[in-house]
Amino acid sequence: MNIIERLKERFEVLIAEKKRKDLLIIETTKKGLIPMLFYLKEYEGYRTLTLISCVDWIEDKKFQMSYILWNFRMKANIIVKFMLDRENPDFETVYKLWPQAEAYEREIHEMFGVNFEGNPTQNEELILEDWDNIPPMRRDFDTLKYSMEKFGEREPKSRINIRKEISEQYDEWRRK
Amino acid sequence: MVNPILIIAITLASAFFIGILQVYSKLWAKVFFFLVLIFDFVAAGANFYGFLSGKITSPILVKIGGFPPPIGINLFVGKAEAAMGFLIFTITLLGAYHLARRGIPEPQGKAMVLFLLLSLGAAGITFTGDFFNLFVFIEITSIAAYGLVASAKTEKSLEAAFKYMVIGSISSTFILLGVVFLYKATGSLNMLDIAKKVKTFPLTPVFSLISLVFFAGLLIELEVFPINGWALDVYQGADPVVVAVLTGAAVKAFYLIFIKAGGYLALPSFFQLSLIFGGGTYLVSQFLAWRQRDVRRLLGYSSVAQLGLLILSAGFFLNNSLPSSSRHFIALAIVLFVFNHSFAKSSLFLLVDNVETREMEGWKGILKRNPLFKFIFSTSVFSITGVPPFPGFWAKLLLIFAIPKEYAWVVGLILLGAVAEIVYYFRFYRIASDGEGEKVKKNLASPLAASLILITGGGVAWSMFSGYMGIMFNSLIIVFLMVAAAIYIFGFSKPLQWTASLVLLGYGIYRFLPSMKANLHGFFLALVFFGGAILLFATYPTSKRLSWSFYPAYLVVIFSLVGIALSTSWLNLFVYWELMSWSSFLLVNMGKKAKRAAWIYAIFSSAGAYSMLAGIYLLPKLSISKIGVTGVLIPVLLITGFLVKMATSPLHIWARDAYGESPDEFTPLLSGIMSKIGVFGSALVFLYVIANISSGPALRYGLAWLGVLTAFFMTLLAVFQEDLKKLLAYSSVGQVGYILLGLAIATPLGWNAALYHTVDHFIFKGLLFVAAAGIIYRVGTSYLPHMGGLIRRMPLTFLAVLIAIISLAGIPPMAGFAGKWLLYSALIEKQWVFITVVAFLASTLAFLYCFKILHTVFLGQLQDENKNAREVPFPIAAAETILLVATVAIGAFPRLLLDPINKVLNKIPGMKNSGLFYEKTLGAVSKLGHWNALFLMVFTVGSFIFALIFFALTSARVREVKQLDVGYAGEVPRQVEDLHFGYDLYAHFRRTVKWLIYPLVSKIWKGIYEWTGTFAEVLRRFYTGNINTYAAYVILISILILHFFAGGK
Amino acid sequence: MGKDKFLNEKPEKLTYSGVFKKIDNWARARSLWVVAYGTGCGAIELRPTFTSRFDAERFGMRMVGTPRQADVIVVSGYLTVKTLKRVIRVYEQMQSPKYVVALGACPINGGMYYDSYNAINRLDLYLPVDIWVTGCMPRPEAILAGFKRLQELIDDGKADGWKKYIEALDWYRGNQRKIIKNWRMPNYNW
Amino acid sequence: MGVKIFYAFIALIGGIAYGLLLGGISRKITARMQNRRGPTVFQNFIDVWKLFRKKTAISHGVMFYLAPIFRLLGGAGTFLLVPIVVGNFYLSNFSFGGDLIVIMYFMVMGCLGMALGAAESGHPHAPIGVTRGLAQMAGQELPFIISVVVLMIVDKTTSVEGIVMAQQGGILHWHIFTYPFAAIAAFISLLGMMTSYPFEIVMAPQEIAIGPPTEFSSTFLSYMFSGRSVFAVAKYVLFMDLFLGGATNLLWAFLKTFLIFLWPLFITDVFPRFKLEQSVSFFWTWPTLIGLIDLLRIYIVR
Repeated sequence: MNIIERLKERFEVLIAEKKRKDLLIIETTKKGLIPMLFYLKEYEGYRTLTLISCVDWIEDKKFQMSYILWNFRMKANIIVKFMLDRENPDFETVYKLWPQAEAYEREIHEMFGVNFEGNPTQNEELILEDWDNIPPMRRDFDTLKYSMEKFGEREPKSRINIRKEISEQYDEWRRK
Repeated sequence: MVNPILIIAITLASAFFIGILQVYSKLWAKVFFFLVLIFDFVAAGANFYGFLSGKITSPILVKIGGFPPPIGINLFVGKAEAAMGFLIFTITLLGAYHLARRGIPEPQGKAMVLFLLLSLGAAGITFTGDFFNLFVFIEITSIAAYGLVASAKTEKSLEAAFKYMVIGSISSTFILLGVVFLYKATGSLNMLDIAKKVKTFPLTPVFSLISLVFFAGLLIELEVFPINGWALDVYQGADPVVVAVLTGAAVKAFYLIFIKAGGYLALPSFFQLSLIFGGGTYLVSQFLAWRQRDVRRLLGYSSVAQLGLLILSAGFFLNNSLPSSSRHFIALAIVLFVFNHSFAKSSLFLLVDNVETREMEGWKGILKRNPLFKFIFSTSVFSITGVPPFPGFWAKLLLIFAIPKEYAWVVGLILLGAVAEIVYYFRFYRIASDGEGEKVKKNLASPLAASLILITGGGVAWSMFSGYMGIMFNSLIIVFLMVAAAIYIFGFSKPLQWTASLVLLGYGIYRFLPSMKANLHGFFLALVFFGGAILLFATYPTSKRLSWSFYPAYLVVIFSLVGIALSTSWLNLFVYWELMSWSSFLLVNMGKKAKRAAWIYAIFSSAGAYSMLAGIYLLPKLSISKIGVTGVLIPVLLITGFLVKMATSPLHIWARDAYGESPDEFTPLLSGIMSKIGVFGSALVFLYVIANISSGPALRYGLAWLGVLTAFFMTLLAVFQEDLKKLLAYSSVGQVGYILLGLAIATPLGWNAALYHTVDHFIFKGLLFVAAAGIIYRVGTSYLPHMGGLIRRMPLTFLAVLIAIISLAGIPPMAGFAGKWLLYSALIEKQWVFITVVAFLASTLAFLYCFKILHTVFLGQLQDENKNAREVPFPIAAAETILLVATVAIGAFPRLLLDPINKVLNKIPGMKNSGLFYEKTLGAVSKLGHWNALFLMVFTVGSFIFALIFFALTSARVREVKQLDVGYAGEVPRQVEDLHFGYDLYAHFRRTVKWLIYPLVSKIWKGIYEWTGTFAEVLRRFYTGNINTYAAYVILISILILHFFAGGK
Repeated sequence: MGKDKFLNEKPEKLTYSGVFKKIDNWARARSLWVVAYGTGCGAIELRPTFTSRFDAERFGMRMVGTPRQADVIVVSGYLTVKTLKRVIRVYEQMQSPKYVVALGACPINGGMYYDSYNAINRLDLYLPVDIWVTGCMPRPEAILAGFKRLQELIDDGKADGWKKYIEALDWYRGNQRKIIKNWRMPNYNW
Repeated sequence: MGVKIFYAFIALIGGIAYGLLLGGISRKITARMQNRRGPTVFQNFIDVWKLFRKKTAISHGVMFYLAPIFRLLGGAGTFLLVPIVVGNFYLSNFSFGGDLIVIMYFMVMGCLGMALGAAESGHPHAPIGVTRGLAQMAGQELPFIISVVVLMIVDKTTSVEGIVMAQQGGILHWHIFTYPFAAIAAFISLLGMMTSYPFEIVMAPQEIAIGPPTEFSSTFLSYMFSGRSVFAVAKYVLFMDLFLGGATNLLWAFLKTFLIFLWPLFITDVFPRFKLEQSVSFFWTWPTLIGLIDLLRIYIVR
């Protein structure tokens, strides 16, 4: 009985695809994820959490969360993923299973706004200090517009112009 | 004069009358009981007073029934008997009063009857002049004792009573057998008659055997090792009040008859017998108590040990081959011992009665909440362990100095036992004074009376002692000591105490000014007085939180130091030394966490003092002057005592905690002056003893190594300390190591260095400790990582500490450099190459902790909790300023100090040419090099000011920034940031020298302690607690006694 | 920020005069100490500049580890908001006269990160830049050329960004505060 | 005395200049050894001038303010206490002020003063650097002490003049030849004293920025730079007096100190850095053992 069957026997497996000899992709549901991760860690030998990633499927109104695990003995990866409701992105932390998940989850919280219940540090700033907008990695965030508004125009007429413009602003300020 | 028969008859009659009276009225029975006891007390007292005042000149001889002595029974009351009778009834009265206050055990009547019978028996044993009568009284005493022991009605007491009964019967049998044989051999039962007959009687082995049978019985009653298992069970199991009376009165009566019979029967092997059994019991019991956890049993061991010492002394007392003067002293010692032990031990047992728990742990902190209890307890413990000025101390001194030199090993044995005694008694004391215990029942009248008697006895003993030993104690010092005690008794408010102490010290300076002559004594006297005054002055601001007894004890320390400095006799010095040690023990013990430290301090200083005492005992004469001795033992013994105070490695392990945990107000004295008095003593030893022995150079070389290794290792340990005072403690000990090195060089230059450093070390280390006291007062901690950045809060203290540290490190323009320069010049002149290298290295290592002090306390970041710290209070600041000015002044003009030292050295033969002369440009010139202190000071300060002005004029625009304005890796700071690097500054260096700072010495000492304890535990298995084995031991030992000691060997 | 732990005062305006002006400028130009602080990918190009191959030391330049002793800060590449805070702090902790060198395209106009939500587009708004070195990234040769130009400017007394910064501190601060919403630093980083 | 002070002042200026020049030379030599051109030999003068003429500086408190002065005083004082040319009125400076023991302790003053100033800056790197420096000093002092004790005992004097005088009479009387092991120990110890690689423990730019002087800027730093330079020269002169027979005139003094200056330089340029533990262990083993050979020799011969 291979691992897919064993998983199917125990959990709700939506898609199970064997991409390569050493890479298996499993899609499950939000409810079934953490038990499955636990099972994989404790019984199947996928003891290392390599990565947690998030993809914004804005059309489906979903976030696709992927957990990549690594079995050191068999030298094989497994990707467990599930779809998370985009409007209501609440999920639980796997911090208890893998302490290193803390940082991944913190980043995903910062970049996508996914809320990981139970993560002790997710509200601390990781990269974005004093962020003032919707999470930047969501696809409905217009990064160019934001950059223009906040950091100024990108395309000057020429290099001279921008210099001039700034010195004008500066002079104007001095006159005040 | 009261006829002793009245005492016995009335007590006997009323004993039975109480039994009847009890049926009718319990109250009246009680009243009657006390009336009888008071009568006995008064009667015995009257007799004793009669003997004392000389109204009664000849012994009272009471013929019962009018028969003349050899035929009829008679009582014989001499001086000793009268004293013993008085003692017995005093103790009995105290015990009875205590018992009545506490509640006499039911059935009351029987208890009172037995109590009366016990005292009556003891008195009878004392008074009787007839051997058979003696046996009768022994039986009365024993039976009363069995009953009283059983009266507690606990399982343990019943068992103890049963054992006591079995062993007591065996003992009685022996005694009766002895009496019967005696009668058979001499045809008489009267003691005096027998004594007279024995003198003309051929001392046949058979007769020896007969008296041995008698003595074997007595030895059983006197609880000698190893046949005293039953006695310990009695001590442990019985009612403490009963035990108090037993050990205080009954056993003492047995002891008296032991001496008397020894004298009458003139047993040839009596001396060996008492030496072996007394000495063995003494030593073994002292060690058996080492790990004892049960308080009562511990006191039991102590009692047995004291009895052993008494038996030992009896042997010497009755040894006719000794000169009569020393026998006289021993008699005095015995009197003092008996007096001391009876009252102290009874007082302790009566105290024990006030505390529920038997386990020593249960006594934790009991002294804290019960001041009166503490007073009594301390008095009794100090008295038993032989702390001056209690009688036990004088008794020990008298005994030791009366023992002739060929029995020096006995002195060693006594002192060894005394150290062991201090170890366990002060462990007990430490546990009792550590922490906050609960209040105890207050039934303290009797023990209080006992301890007051002890104190009075101590005073009397002191005057007796100085009279007998021909030692003149400086009466002025005694007066000062008494004033110090008066300050304690009157209990002024503490600022008033401070003022009084200062006034007293000032008056002392005024009175002793003529004594501050240009010699060693005067030199150290001046140091003690002026240094003590400055340090005392600095204690004012914190005086409110000090203990009541702080200032009295402080004064006692200072005036003992004065006494030491003025001593012209070694014995005199020793007495003051002990006084100083124990008063400083009290001071150390006042620290909050200092209990363990004080215990170790007590052990080390007493061991050192006893070593010194052994040395003094071996000296051919007692005056401090040139003494011709041979061999290395005497100087080593003598100097060990002084080295303990100087905390020279490997005797240093008391120092860290004693310095660190003692009250901040006392530590400057401990480091600045008390360690210097060790220097004084060592200097005396070097001067008068080591200088004259053939192995002197080798010894000096060894001591030089000791000094330099102390300096090296203590400096190394100081580097890794995280506590301000402990760091300074190690530093202090290390610096004193340099002084020892200077003394050991023993050239004029070396002594110059040593004496210079003595004063200089007082100045800078006194300053540092005073400043530490101020800082700790303001900051509330002595833990270095919790300080930092205090320079903005305490600029003056910083300046003072900075200068002191520069002086300590020996950086040129300050005073400390001169000491270093002199020392190295002396070393190179002496050509001790390796020592020179180590000394240099040690002083380099000192920079490490110097920086650590300055950095972790004053520099770096200010901690939030110290934000509101202020400059140290005025008196401390004033003391700092005085010492600061002294450092700078001596730094510029070292001749301020070197000239007096030269004057001192000129008085000493062999040190006349100090090897230093002064020149205008080169400054101080030795045979090797030169150093111009004034030039260096002017040059440094001048160029400094010049450079400063130039800098201020030319520098860029300087902005004073604040604490967190540091360029720390571009990180954006937060308010809570703690950037202070103050913990474990030398972690990297520690990894390098890990093998050098392995705590070898403390492990060795700890090992000695533990192994002795384990050995004692193994030895203790001897006491199986089984009556069969005890009985077997008794029989076996008796047979052995009979086998080995029979025959007129 | 806490008043007791930071010096919250503004710097004084400094006049630039004196008898030694010429010698000073000459010496300043020939002794440029660069604070070893890398903000972006350009930091990797800065190191080789000081190695044997390019040997910036022959112009008297050297790296120092602390802003207190540095004369030049090199903004080497893109600058995120988070890094900008640190750069401002480091710059303000340097002692005058001090110079700013901007490396690469990103400090000029955002470079390839022009549309990034986090990288600034124009360094000029926040710090007074004395020399721009373009390129993505500029090679060490280009960096050296830039420094050479800086030396010329200093020699001529034209590299006076540090004075401008103090004069127009409020303007710069305004720009800085616009993007650093939560200003958790003292008013001026001493 | 006034003349003496004047000449001492001249000597001090000369000493600082010489020290700065030597620093420049060392940078140049290092650069050439690394196959690059390197700065001019006068680079240190430029640096000092630039620092000296900076417009602003910060101070963290009194000790911080005084630290550069202490540093300069320590360096200059040591320099002035060591006679450059023994017997020469003008060039023996203030050597009447004290003997070798005085000098050895005076040397510490500058370091201690600077350490205190650095510590007051409140920068954590500063005390780290200082404690490393002090620990390193404990390491390097041992071999130095051994060799100094050897010299003092064999020459039966503690004064530097005396030691120089004892070496007169030809090159083979120099202590470097008569007591080679002591000299080797001392010269290895010199590497530590100069805190150059492989004993660059105090500044350790890769670990703790530049250690103690992290917070010092501008004029402060220029003073410290000068103090450091003249202190280095003082050490060279001291070593010259102790081991190379002193100097009979100024030219010899330049030559000999230059030779001594080259020795740590060549070691520095080819070795990586020790950790502190390794450094102290090294000083307490090899140079110490080497020095002990001579110490034992005089111990036995005496």
